Amino acid sequence: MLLQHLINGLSIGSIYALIAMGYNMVYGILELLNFAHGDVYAVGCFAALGLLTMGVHPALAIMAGIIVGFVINLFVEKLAYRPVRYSGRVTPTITAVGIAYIMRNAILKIWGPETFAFDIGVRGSNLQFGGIIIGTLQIYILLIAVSCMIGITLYLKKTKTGQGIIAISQSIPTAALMGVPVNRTISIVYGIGGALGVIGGILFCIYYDSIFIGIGFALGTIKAWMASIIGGVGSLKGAVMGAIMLGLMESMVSGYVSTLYKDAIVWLLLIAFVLIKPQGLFPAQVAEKI
Amino acid sequence: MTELVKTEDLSKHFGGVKALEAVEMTIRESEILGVIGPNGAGKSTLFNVITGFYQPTRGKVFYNGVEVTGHRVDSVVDKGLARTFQNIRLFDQMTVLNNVLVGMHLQIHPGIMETLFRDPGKGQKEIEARDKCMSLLKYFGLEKDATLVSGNLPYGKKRKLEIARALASDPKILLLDEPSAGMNPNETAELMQLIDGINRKGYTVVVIEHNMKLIMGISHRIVVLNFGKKIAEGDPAAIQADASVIEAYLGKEED
Amino acid sequence: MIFSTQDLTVKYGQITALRDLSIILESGELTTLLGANGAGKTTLLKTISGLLKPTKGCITYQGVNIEGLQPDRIIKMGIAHCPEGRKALPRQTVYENLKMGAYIRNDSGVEKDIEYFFERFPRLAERRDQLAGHLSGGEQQMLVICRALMSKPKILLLDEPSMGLAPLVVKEVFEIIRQIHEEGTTILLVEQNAKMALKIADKGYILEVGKIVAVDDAQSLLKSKAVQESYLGG
Amino acid sequence: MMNLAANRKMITIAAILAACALPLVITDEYALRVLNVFFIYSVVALSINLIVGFCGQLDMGRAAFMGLGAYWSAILAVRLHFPFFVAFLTAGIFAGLVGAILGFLCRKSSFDYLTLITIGFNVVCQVVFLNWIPVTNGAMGIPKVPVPEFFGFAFDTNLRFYYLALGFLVVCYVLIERITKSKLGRAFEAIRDDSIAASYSGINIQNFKVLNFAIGSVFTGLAGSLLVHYTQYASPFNYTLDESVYQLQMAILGGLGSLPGSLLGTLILVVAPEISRSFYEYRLVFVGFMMVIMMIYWPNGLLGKAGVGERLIGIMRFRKKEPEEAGR
Repeated sequence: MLLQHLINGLSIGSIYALIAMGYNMVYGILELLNFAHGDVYAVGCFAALGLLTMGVHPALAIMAGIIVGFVINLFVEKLAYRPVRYSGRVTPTITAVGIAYIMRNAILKIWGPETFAFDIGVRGSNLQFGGIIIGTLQIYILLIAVSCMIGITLYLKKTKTGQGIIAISQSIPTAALMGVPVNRTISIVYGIGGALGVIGGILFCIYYDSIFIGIGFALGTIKAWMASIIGGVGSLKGAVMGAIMLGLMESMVSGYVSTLYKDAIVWLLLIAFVLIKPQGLFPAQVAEKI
Repeated sequence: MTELVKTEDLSKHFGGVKALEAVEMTIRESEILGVIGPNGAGKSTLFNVITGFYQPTRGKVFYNGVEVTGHRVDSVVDKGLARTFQNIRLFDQMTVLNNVLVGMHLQIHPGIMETLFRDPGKGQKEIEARDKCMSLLKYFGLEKDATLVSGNLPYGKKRKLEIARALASDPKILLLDEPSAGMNPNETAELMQLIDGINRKGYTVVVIEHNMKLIMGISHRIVVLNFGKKIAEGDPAAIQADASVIEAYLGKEED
Repeated sequence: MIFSTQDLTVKYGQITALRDLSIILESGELTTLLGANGAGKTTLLKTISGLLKPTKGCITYQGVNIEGLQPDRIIKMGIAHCPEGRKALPRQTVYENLKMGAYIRNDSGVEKDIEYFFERFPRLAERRDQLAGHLSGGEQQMLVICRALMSKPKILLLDEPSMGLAPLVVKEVFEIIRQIHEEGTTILLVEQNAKMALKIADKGYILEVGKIVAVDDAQSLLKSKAVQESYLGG
Repeated sequence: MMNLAANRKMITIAAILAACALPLVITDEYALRVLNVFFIYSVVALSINLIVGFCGQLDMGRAAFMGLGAYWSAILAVRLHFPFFVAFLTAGIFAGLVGAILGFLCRKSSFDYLTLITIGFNVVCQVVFLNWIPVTNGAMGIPKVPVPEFFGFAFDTNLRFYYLALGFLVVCYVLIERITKSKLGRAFEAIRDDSIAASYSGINIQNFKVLNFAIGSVFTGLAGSLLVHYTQYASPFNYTLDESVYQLQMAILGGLGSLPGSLLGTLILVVAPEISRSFYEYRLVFVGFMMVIMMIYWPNGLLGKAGVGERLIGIMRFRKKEPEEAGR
């Protein structure tokens, strides 16, 4: 039974990891508490749903959804975040809250609050080992999540733009002096963050066979935050580790304690966590200068 | 002379960087002590460790013989210390008067009754504090600006206000961190007079400075830091003649 | 004359950091900029490299006005700025830092140039795959200078390369600067270490509170009492 | 100076008198009801202003504290049959205590963590309200909460309640204003503007942050309690994160740091949905757009001091990047 929960936790955790990675890429670069992360990518997921119901091939629909997530985040950054980029902490955060509400209510206006089936026609079979059931779907999810993570890591490590992103996250002026086009690169980061979110979101929909408004904020942004609290805000490695731990924690809580209070208990655990380890497991070292 | 502050083997390392290494120094009552050294010599770090903002890696800090190593900043401040900052740190959205009143934080004890049941600013303690702050502002020539938002003041006045705020807590020791940064020679001359005047009122003053005219002109005693270590200590004349100091500033004379 | 500023004024909010500043750099010369803290030296470099926008005045480089351009445009034109305070990118390796220096280049010679610097500074080669944040101060400074050179600049702006370095390391860094100068790069050097700077410079400007108070060839400045006074209070 | 202060007092008294006389003009029950709700929400907006505007702590979970006050009061009054004023006052104390505890947990946390935790706390409270059926009655909520009653006098009409709510607002406003203008308020503002300089002025930052959070929560809890006794129904769906965000916008619209601004912002956001059905339908979208547009072009709100928003920038500047640079 424990092993079963571990496996379930791992697959849901790896979905959270994708979402949290997208979130933390943006956070790492601008330290913006991005309230809108989930709601932006939810638009991408719903766009994919829209295309699916119109009979578009699932692969194309998902691709289109990812592109929508990319493009929307690109524009949101340019129109809403860039003007307040250097306005401290409160102002951009509130801007992000605003964006979240615009996006969420746009979805509500178009699709409404109902839960829709999200059927891409892939129904995995179940593999059984002893008493443990592993869905092939779970394996696919794990594979996709892992390959996305590897892809992003390679992108950051090996490409020029990737290195530019890492440079910007350390110091915008220094990166600018190297010739990194700051505005364009930050746009790209936002775009990637949105696209990663859509991938995570769609996997989520496939996993649960359904899609509803909550995949944005309640199941997206909040989980990304939780993962960041555990792992350390702004660290990619922390985000992935935190997300997987979160997945396991949730799976354990709903398996052994209570499904009803799952969210509440997880939050309480997190608050306790913050009390004990306020900077997360993989803190970014910052020395304040005065 | 009484030693107000004494450090023993004070060291602060950041990762592998030894910002301070085994510094032993004293601040004596009613002196003006200058602290000089090239950029990165550890002057500001010294201030930060003495005031509790950083925990020292090693060593101890004593105030009047009482150890305060590891105490929080506000409790160290409570021992009779106030400071200004290299990059001015005012409460930008508050009025000039309120900035100084915040400086008096530890002196005003209005009590809950006065806070909740008297008209704002009409309590006895509040009126006394206000009067004291206004006379302080007057001393600095800022009384006309009392109701302005401090963020809108010109640079020179900001510097003065920061000193006024520090003095409002009636400290025994006033630490000034590069007070003349960004000032022109006239303003610097004015500042020298001001520091001298403050010292004559009985305050002990510690000044970190790059401006040698200022430091040599007003200090009674100078401590020189380089690479986190104290390399010299003495009166201005002795420091000016000290070979290691000249080297630290102008670079070694090639032979 | 490869580069000049005319009547450059820069303000930070209400503070005027530079006031009607005009300087000229001759091709291949090493010019040094001296002055106390807060005199505006760093501000001038930041304005040239595009990090700050001037309120007034112009900057001319090879006959073109470049004031107000974004930093990535300016470095592409051949002006590299090596900022103060050893701004290595601490979470990237030495190799990655050097590669970042060549961000604007698309030619195939990048790897060769990195190897060239490694050969020239074996200390960096030894630390090739270490994070730059783990290097000592002197090594970081060396790295930052090399990184700036990786863009193959025509003009190199150096901001206090000796800041906070041990005397021996300072000597080493100045030796590097001298070599770069000899190879024909135009250099604008900001320094607190006045004597050392003047020794390797061709020309020096002295700044006080945003204004130029003296300009002369380096040898005459070195002999002048004024320099000594402005630094040690005479 | 004296003149201005005297005038201000006159204006305040005149405004209160006018508010007292207003029911002579407005006799419509519906309008009175809207005004009553406005008075109560004003206190919530004021408490948000005290926390976000004066102390720079971005609290996004105010509705949870309203809910705590409301449920406490409702349970005490309905199940345990306590008189109104006991339920009401202890609701404030309860919310304040929870606020103090939460503030204490976050006392060392950075800006981000505090914001996250207030959101998380809101989620936790909602789940508890909804699922702790033996106590909160779950999704059904707690109906038949008694109307406020003092010594046999029941505030059982909209008109009667009008004066109770108005009195409540006036008292809270005066208290909050006095706090903001005392040593306490100055300490809050000092922490907001520059916490390092504040600690060097002898302010114990952690304690004052906890205190700020606790005081704000007392007022929120009281407002929650009064509202639940007015509507006579505690519903778990009234204390969501959306509600918190809507309340936050009340304080932002009027201007963070301006107490009269909080009243104006609340008035607009309480009345607008009542006037226009479509505003109600799209209210969260409007709030979204308002937040974005205001933050970019108008960060100091309607009544904020000129330029305050611009300097809100100073609250917590990014330390690792210099804004003058590269930001252009």
